[in-house]
Amino acid sequence: MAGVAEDIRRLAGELFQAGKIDLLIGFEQGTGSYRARPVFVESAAGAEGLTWDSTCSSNLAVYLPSLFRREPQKKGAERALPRVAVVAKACDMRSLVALIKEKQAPRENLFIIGIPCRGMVDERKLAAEMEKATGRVDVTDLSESEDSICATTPDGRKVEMAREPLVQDACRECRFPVPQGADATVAAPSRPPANGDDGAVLQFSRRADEERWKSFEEEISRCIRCYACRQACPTCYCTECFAETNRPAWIGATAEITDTMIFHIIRIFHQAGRCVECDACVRACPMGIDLRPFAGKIALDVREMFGFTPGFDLESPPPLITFKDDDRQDFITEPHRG
Amino acid sequence: MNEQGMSGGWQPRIVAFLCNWCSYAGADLAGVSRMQYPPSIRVIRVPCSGRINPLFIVSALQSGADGVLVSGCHPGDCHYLSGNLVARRKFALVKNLLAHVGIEPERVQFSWVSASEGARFASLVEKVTEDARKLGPQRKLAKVL
Amino acid sequence: MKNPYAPIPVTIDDVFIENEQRDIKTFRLAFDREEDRACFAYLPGQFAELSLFGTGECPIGIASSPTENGHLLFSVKRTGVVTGELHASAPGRRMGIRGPLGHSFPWQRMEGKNILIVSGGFAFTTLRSAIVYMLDPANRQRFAKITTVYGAREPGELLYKKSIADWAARPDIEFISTIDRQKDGWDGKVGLVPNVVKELAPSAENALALVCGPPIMIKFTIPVLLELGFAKEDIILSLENRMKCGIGKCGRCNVGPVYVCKDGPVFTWAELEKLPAEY
Amino acid sequence: MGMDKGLLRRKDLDALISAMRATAVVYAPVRDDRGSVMFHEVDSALDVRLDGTNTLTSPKGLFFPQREILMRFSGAALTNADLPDGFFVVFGIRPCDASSLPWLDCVLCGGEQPDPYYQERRKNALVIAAACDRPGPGCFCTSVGGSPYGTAGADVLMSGAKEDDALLFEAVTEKGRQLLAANAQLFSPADAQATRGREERAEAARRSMKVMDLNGLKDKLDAGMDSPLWDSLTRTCLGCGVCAYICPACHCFDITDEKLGGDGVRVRSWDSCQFPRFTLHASGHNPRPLKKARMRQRVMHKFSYAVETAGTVFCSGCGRCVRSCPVDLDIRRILAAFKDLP
Repeated sequence: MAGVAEDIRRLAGELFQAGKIDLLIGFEQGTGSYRARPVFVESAAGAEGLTWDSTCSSNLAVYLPSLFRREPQKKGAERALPRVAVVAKACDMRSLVALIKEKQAPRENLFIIGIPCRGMVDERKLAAEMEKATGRVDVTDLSESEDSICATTPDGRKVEMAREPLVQDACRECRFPVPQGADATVAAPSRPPANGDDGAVLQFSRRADEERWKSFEEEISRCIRCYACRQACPTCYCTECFAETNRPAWIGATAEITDTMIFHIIRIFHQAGRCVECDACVRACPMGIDLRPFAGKIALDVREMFGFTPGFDLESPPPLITFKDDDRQDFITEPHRG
Repeated sequence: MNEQGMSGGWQPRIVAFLCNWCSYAGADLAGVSRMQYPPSIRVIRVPCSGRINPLFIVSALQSGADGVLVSGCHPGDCHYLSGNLVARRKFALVKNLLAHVGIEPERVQFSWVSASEGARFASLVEKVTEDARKLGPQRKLAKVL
Repeated sequence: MKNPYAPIPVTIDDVFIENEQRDIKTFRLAFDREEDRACFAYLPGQFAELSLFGTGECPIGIASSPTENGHLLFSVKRTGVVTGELHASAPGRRMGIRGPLGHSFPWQRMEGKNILIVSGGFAFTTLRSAIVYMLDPANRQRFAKITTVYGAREPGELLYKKSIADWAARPDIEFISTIDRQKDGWDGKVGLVPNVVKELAPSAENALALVCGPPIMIKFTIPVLLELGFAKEDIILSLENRMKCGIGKCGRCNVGPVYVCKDGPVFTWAELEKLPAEY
Repeated sequence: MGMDKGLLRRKDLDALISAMRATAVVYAPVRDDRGSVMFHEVDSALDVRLDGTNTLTSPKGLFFPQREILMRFSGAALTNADLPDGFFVVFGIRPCDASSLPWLDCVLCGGEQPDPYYQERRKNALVIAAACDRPGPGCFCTSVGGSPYGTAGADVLMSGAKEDDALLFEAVTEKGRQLLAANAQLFSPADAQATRGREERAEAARRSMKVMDLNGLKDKLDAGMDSPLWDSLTRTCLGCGVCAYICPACHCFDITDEKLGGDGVRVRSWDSCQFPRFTLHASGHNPRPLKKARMRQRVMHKFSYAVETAGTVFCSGCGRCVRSCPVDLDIRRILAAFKDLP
């Protein structure tokens, strides 16, 4: 991984020195050792602090729409749009494509540094593992080799853990671990792609109706309406969200259970044809709500019903603004004629 | 909405979103033709089934509807050419997503009714009402203040 | 224990359309209970939360004067959800108010002083209250000269037209209304408020200035007043910010360490100048 | 008359909880099936988790619920919601969280118009703090005037004793003394050894934490209102409400009406200064339109405005916002950056 970080720093330095970019969004060492911190770099010197490891899980595409949002500007004093480099795993890359497709970021202003991905470490799994091993979760240093992660505790103890079980569930189900369409791709190992056969959604959907409802209700009852899921999602960029408008006030403003359920159902629905299953929403949730079995449904259905997988091509129309004459309609109610 | 029907027992309450050009006219025809169908229904007229926002549907459920019916022109007959066909994709996803999280599929139903299908409309209301009656009051998304 | 969130029941008594655009209406509210009327002791400059059950609340300056016994006036511009609903309300509608809230204009400091009132557009409401209060026979001798400059974009946007005409004709107040651009049928002054103040050049001697208006008017009026010799402490302004509780708890109307609701809405320029411009 | 301190054998904890449950609902940290520790009602000591890290969310919701109905109306007829009644015990709250309660008191009970709902809950509650022997990652209470063995906001402070076979209960308030006296049969006198052990533990816990020197921070913050640091340090902020909602000291709220047919409620609910709508005027004007202004508000409120209005910072250093921020913004970095300004 050290080599990957080195390559990113070198590439970033070159881009700044060549005057090709104004800004680079990447990762730096976080305060804790559990996750790397997103960082905005504006110079070759700043690029020295860039890092890459198995905790670079954030989807950095989330920062783009606001960088390119057109504010009202005085004539003659129009602000030039920034040229931005983004460090992107395969899922981030797909989010970038989704954003470009939706005109939230001009492709020509982006320099995408693609990083093939072995799957990122789930900090909750890591914490649980550490607690099991040492009784507490503190880690002062994290190092990694090909198949293992080694954590150091404040009192100097080293805990060696197998890497694969620590990988985020989303990554374990990832079908596209190698970014496609980047401007430069750093040489890095990637995980074998999953075949998409039996993920969280399918497992969930096999459960009985009432069991699914119970599970949904239980998960959502933890929600505190902090909107971290929405804010962390690259394709949730609306400046006015249905959950907060007051004319009309679609739902109440509080954490009342039906309001939060509707918030999540509709937010998930709004991701149809756009969700790349990066799991940013799940990671961001401070309450540990597992949205995957619900959120993943929309991606699965869009794929199965309309043959669309978001985040690859820029040309085809988004699935929900188009139709086919033979789109399925087996769900249409046919009343018994009297 | 009052939970008590005329007969005193619980009666399901159905919110129907009907497109202006076909389904609403179909409902009208059922009315002028004196066809019998349950009085459980509250109709909201929309310009086109393409106007249906899934929020309309879940809002109806949150407000206490026991069932929701959405109906537009038959494929090919849309007054705006393809509004119902684009909507069909949305409907398929909404139907699946709601069922996926455990809301009974019969609570939210989609159909096509043309302006000449008064009888189809009547039997559709009959079916949606009967389905809701079998399921009992909808409480999953209904807000209690 | 008194519940500070509980509104006092009132009924809309009468509604007046104030401007040509018809987006500002004055609501006259009558207390449903006599004891509430007796308890509602306020001074010009204070505000109240108007409360529509099922819709919400919004903070509005009190436009009536305590000397107008018995009812309250609120002039409301149709802007958001609550004001929209209010504008759709007819006399007889029952609603609530919470208040009086905030601090009034500094009436103790104003005693014996020449009072200059500068206002623009819709922000005149609490100044109407102040003028009516000062002109009340029981109060008039407590203040020296009263001068008012009140401007609007056009004549139809001036509030309280009937009162304005009365005041303009009275000897115990100098009342100048002005409009931004000449319009047919207007024989009064034409010019932006800060310019009119400059031209009028009221003496800063023993004087206090009350300034309420849109941000742009305030921005250009303050330098004029400073130039005329008004001390920063003697320029009194009234702020608006989004509010919910109105009693310094919900935490959204703060400007730096002060809350507009409980520490304001009335501030001196000397105080405001030190605060971040988050209003 | 009360009792100042006493030792409780671990195995008698259940008896104490049962005794308290005779007159009150007891809330304590409980680990749920997915491993997160949260305050829940308990009926025995079995579920109570006193070791390990702090609860996921702060227990402020026990006093100041996220959603609280203030009044109900039917047409134009209005009734106030009943004030909360019933005694409750918050058992095992961390000193950092307990120390936030006096700040909430200051805002919600202070001034001429106290908040009756919050005030009633405070009156009805007994707060038993559990001293913290293992400050977790992100904790920084000792940098903001707190201590892992602090007693602010608590009625009783409880700490481990006798190699953890016993718990030392020290009453902080009269309410606390009464609790100990009422259950005197469960307690044995705290001997010198236990008291000495307590000092050693407290010292060890304090020493385990790195202290940031934040002396003079307020002046630096006040002078740095327009500093470009606000921009550079908040650029990665996502603008969610995590930090405010899990914070034991954040107390800003919204009041909204909800209606079904002709009936409705007026609800008070948590709000966050990080949301653009928090300050958005109906006219469209927003006094804090940018996220740097919103994060500045959060930091200034806690570390400058509160010092001015309440004489204390409104941050207990519980570390939740550090641990739960999706982008690791880390408020300590912001504080340190301003502290380091010349």
